[in-house]
Amino acid sequence: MGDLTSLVFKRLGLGLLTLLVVSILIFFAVELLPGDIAQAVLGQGATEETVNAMRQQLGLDRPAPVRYLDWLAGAVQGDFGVSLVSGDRVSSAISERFINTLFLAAYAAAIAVPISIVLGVVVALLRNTLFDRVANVLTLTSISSPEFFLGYILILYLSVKTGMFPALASLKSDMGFFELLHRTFLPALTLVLVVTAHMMRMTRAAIINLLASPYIEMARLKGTPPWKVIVRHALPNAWAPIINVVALNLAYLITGVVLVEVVFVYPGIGQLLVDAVAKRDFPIVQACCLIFAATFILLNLMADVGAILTNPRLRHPK
Amino acid sequence: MTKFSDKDVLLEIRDLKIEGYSDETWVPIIKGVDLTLHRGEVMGLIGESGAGKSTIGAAAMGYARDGTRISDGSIEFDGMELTTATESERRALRGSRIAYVAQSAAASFNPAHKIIDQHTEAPVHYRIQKRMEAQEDAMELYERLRLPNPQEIGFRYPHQVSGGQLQRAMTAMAMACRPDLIIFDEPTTALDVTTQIEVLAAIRDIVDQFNTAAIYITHDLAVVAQMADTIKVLLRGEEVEEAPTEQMLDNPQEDYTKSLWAVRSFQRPQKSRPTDGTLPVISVKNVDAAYTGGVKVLDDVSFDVYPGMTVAVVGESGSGKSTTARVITGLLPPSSGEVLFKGEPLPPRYQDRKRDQLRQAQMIYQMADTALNPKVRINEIIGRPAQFYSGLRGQALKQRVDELLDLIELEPAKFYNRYPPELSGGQKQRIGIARALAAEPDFIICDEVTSALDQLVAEGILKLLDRLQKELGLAYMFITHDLATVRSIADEVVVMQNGKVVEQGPKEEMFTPPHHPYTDLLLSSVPEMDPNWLTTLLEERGVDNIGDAADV
Amino acid sequence: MSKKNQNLIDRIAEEARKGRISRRDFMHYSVAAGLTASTATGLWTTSAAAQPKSGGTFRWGIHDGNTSDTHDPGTYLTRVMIFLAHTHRSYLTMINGDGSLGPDLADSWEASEDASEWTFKLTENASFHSGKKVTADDVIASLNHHRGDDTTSAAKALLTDVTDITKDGDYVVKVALSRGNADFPWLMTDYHLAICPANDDGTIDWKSGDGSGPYKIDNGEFGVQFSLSRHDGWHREGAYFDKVEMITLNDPNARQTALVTGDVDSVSQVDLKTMALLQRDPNINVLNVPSAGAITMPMFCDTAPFDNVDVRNALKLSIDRDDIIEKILFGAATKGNDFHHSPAQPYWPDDIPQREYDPDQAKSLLKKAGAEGLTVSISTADSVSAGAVDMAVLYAEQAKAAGITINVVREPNDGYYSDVWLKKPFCLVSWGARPTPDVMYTLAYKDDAAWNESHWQNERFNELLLQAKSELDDTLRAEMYREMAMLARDDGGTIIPFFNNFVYGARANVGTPENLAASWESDGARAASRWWFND
Amino acid sequence: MSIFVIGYYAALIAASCLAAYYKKHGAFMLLFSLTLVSFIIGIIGGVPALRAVTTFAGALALAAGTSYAFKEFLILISKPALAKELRTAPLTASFGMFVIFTYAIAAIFAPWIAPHGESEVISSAFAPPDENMLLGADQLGRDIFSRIIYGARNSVGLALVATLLAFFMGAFAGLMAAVKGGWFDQLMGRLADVIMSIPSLIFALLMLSIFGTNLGVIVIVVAVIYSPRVFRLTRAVAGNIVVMDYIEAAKLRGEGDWYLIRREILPNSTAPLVAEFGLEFCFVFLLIAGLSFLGLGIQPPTADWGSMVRENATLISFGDITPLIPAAAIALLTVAVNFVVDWMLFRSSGLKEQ
Repeated sequence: MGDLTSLVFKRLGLGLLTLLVVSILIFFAVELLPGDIAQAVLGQGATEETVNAMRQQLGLDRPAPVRYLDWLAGAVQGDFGVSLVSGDRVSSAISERFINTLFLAAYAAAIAVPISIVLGVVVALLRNTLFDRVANVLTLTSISSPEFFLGYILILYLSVKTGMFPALASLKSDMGFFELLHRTFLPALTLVLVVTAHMMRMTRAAIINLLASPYIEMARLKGTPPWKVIVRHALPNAWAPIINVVALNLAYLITGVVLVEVVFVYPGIGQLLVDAVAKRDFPIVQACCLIFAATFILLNLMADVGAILTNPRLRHPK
Repeated sequence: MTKFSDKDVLLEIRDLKIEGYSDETWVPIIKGVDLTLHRGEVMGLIGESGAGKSTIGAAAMGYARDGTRISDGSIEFDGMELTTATESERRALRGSRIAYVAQSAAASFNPAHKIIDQHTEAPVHYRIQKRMEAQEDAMELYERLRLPNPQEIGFRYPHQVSGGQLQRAMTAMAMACRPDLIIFDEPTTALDVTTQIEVLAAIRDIVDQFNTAAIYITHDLAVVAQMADTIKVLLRGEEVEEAPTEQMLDNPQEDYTKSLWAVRSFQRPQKSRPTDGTLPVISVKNVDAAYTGGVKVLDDVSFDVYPGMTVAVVGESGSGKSTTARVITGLLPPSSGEVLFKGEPLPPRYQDRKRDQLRQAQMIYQMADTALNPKVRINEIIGRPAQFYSGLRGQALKQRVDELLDLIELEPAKFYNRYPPELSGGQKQRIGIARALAAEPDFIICDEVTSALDQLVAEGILKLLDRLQKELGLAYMFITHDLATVRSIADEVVVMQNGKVVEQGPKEEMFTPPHHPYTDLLLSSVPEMDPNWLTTLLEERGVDNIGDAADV
Repeated sequence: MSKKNQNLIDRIAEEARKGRISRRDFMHYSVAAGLTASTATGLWTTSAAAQPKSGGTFRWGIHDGNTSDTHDPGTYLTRVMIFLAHTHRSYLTMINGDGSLGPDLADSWEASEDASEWTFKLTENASFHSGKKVTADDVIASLNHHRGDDTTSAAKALLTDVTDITKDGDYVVKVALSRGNADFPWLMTDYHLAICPANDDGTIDWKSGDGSGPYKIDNGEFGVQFSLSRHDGWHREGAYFDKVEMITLNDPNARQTALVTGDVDSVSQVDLKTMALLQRDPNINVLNVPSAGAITMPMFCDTAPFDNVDVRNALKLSIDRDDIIEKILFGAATKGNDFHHSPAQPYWPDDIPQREYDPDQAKSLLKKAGAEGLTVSISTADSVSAGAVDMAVLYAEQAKAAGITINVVREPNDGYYSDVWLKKPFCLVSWGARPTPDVMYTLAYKDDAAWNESHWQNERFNELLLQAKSELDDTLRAEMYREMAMLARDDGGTIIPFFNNFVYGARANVGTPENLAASWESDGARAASRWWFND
Repeated sequence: MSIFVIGYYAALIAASCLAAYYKKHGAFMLLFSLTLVSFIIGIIGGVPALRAVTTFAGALALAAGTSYAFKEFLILISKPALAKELRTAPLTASFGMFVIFTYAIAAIFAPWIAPHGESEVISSAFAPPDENMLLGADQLGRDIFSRIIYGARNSVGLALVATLLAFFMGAFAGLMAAVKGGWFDQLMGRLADVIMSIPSLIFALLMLSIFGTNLGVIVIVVAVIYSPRVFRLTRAVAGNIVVMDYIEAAKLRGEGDWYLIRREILPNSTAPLVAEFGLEFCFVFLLIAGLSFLGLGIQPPTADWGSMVRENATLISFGDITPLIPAAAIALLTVAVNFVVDWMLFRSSGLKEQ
């Protein structure tokens, strides 16, 4: 277990380094964006005077590296600064949005992960049958369709034509849990369609990859029935790649859903980030990107730890 | 066939034909084989790779591997016709009445489950025993198979148990439902000789104790001589001959069988070191080496290789033979000590060596499959060193390649433009040799060059190497675990164990007692053709001694 | 009573029976048509089948909102904030449904002779949601928020002429101007000039979101939605809904779907492409209101090849306005005539000949200018307006007939107004509706205006502009604006192909007054206080 | 009961019986279960539903037939070695190849195939289909069919160039990292981590906002976003190859890194790389479509499928299929590429499950 702890710490360290580089990159990317926050906030109504006045108030007249270091000094103490536009604390501006994003991701994952693994196992069991081929074509189609396309189709059939689910996923604070589930069903379903296929195919591939292993042949030669060969002998050894792809898709559910948020008007962090980029609101952009990057890094780390924990060789050292 | 009566027939295979799918067509693998096995009989199936031994073994369970199919013939097991039975009927036999022991126990145990859970799977599935009973039974079998700690060893995961022990555990697993027939598919091939003995003894005992019939598949004559009542020889999917063991050993009928027997006779006279003060080509001086992570794998290794001589480095897996080769080639810089080439110290890292220094020492690899780039034509594989070191171009280069192909006895016109995957194992190994020769080296490291080859082919390679040595005055460092090879080709022998040189000296000396105890163990563990060899050896050593040896 | 007036009254009564006119408007028109107030009231009770009813929650999908919005009136930018401002805050004056100027916080206003000093009398009934009365101090602080050297307000330019703002008692505010401006009360409707509670130090408290408008904010999140409830005791008539929910719906498809499925009661903008399809839906009313907003295409008059008036006119002639209105706006626009004065604004000259698509004449003008086979680039972006890119592409196709090659350059959406507008010599610009021609011309056509987007310098035009500003006689003023329009049309550097309509939608059960204000979408951004539910 | 329904069931049952007679179990199960399902569909949906099933089956059969014929065609025209490979292709893969081939033809010969110009306004907005315009007109009165043909050239060409560049960068870095190892490997790995940890759409948004949305920038940005994936794969594939004895032999010969990459590693990693290329192409294609959807794509009036979807997306709520056509064109191509990739992966992984 000592190896695992040291691996986790090593990876966390590397992750922090990655975050640092990301933050530098993002900072200068925002710097490079044409126009600045003053122009963006004042829009068409900007004059040189007002723009200068606003720059001065926000401290944008200081050189960029100084501002970055200033931000960094705060960030290492857990203070990500205040939004340049609204003056709110970044943490409070983001937290609610991030919770929304996590909720949607969790909702989609709660449906998609079990379905894709079960289906993946079933398809592996029925490999090369008609069912497998149909599933193959369907999953490929759902992977290949643009997300906004899926979203619009779902809206058309489940909302406009049948009225079963609301097309808008806007949230209100006084909503009950089931109303919440009902209201966010379409975006969740769109995401489910996007990620399920990938995870299911990977589960199938991971299992089928193992079917040539001698221990699978051994299991068959012991008279083990086919489903048990898959579930008991192949699946336990296929966890590492499955966990990996699940983690990758979970990361996507959190970081990659801007389009779905746009289509369903869901108040998630992606929309916030896009808006903040439009307004050149550096602290928000930075915090959002770091959250995304950290999510990605942590999920990858968890996948690696998961792979280790499901690998008996590493779990039970000699 | 006097020992067994006809009414005791357990397995009857008639005119079995099996086809394999390759290149979009079904090609025959087994071309009409008959086999009769009686209760309690152990039949050895012997043949070279591609002879169809394993395929017949699997077919005896009514099982066709992926990509193969039983196309004709009948397989009757205890009155039940397997070729027409349904899949579930056949499956019901497997594990309960016919069991299987695979070549590599390490790969054939599921890494995700404890050994005992895999053991009890079949008896519980067939409702022969309850789980707890099956566990009790497993422990008893472990004890009978002389596994250490029989009460506890089953609760380990496969990777926590050594290879020899796993192989015995797998035999125990096969025994779990007390089957009528066990298929042993090369169960000791992957093991070191000292471990092999232990497993062989255990298998023989348990098969005797339960009077189980067995098909023992192997390519090693000496091994099968210890195990089988009857031996059947196969060649390319057809039977060559079948006879009771003693008869087969003493008086083989067919030419092919005789040639198999004759393999072991190649031997060449031992040369001795030059006495005229010639410096050794390679001199390994007090080398220590460790891989990253700090585990020391070489400990004060020293030996010399003189021009024109063959030094065999022997030892079991993990003894440091290959690491020594890596130190010499510069892939692994030693942590102390040095390697001299004709008296001059070589830079420890290959990157720091001069082109000419690299040229002087070449290497031939064990696995010709991974040693030759499958996507590069033969002419480039061989031609590249010539081009690289000697700057040959165009016609001169082609001529040199032809010359080299001639040298390794492959027809240049035929092989010049081919790719490695189109070649047989022996041909590939020859290309490997030609590539080494193309650099015009003084010294070649041969790393287990024959261990992946069938005996007849290996023989050819050894003869080729011998001839080349005579013609070109090469010095070989011959890494091997096979003492028979050492006996046939070496001039000097270095015995290694756990990264240390245990003993070294001229071959004749090494093969005559007194030995270092480890050398003795190695030498005595090499199976011999005598069917009573194992029995005698076990008596000599005493059972307990073997158990220790197997745990090395 | 004249025949004309009788017809008008009949029509008003008919509208009232259909429930398409508010009581206030009914009274307004009836009195205008010559009835006395009491007769009008009687007529209203007999004819109005559906007068405004109170109650219900109005869910209002608005098309332009951003998470980084704030309550600072100086930096209002998005529609959501503008609409919100008109719902939870008050202004001194407001634009009525019929386009006239009406009272909001100010009950009445009057000017000095030269229109350089204005006096506003405030209503004494108005209070902030916090309960505090709205007084002259609040008004002064709110206007000063946009003045001074360190202000960051986008409305600073609007108030540059203001020299002093003083109070005369708690309910009278006097504004002194450096030069006369007859339109000053109209300026007070600018969306930035919302009245916020004053702090003791003369600044305003905008952060709290407190206001004196018809609804108060219960809770909300910028860029997402706001929930409001009625401010009992609002100082004007209306505010029929109990609650209002303003939902940011930036995606046109989401907006439309929400309206179709009934997830919202009204949306502030309808995609023009689907307008016709939407009109077929019996559950939906599409509201199509001509506005003073326009897409302009300014050319730098001091930069070749646009420094030649013939080239400019050739470019004006080679745009097929009807085709663009049909294809880009699906008919929802008023044809433009290259002067920035729309029929929705006062003093509109209706007798100026319309410029039509005439590639042949354009060709001959180019020949005259020696610029045959002209090639120019036009910059545009999707952020200008939904059809801006298509429009430029279409224009490029049309101009081919005049032998002009127009390269359409799609610029990045972000920073379009800082990097393209006023920087590139030929581009597309979107202008919101301004209340009067004076405001518009002063902003973007005056020689020294910061936003003189075409770099147009015309002495006579500027002279007239200044004269008209302080002219209180309407007839004289109208004549001046006519002459200015002709100058802009024939000499100016701006192509104005059309004034776009505001096209928005509401569910069929939403009652709307007959006249919908043209200053913003959704009835001048005041749908929340002017509309009601019919059932 | 109409003649159609009787004929429908008669055909199905007859086909089932034939399949059963000739012991084609798979075909029998398929046909007979279709018969049973048809009872339910027929009861619920009536004749139109059955017609839909027939149309669908017919389309499927047509696609299968086309694929089969196309495969045979390819086998006949290609060299023996390639023909042997092609014979192993399942129908899905040959369908994919057929679609890719069609798209390629459309893209290359767009000006000749398209009946109208790319940006030529020929009718009123949203004019319905007629003999002159196969799919009707778009919001500016341009022929949708012609624009889809040109869109193949633009969208596919752009994605192809971007993918190629991503491959060039990623594969080169991956091979170098595998051969060099040490700090270079570490550095490239970290760099890949950094790029991958920023969501791709956001990264593209930032970069395109900074550098403008011209074609070159789109290609470079998209290539940068996807190169880490290629890098990782190449690194992994090459990592498996560099431990081979023939690499050791070449190293010990004193060969340079470039020779190792070019002659020893690259020829052995083409199969997985080509398969990955197909997948990457799909992702790149979808990303560019997403960017176009957000308004950051190709410049107008250039036809591009992503923007075509975006421009007309609102029509979907009214059941108008116009915006779905380019979206379906995107989906069809990615599906087709995936089919081919699937087959190639199957070939290269050597899975011989029967």
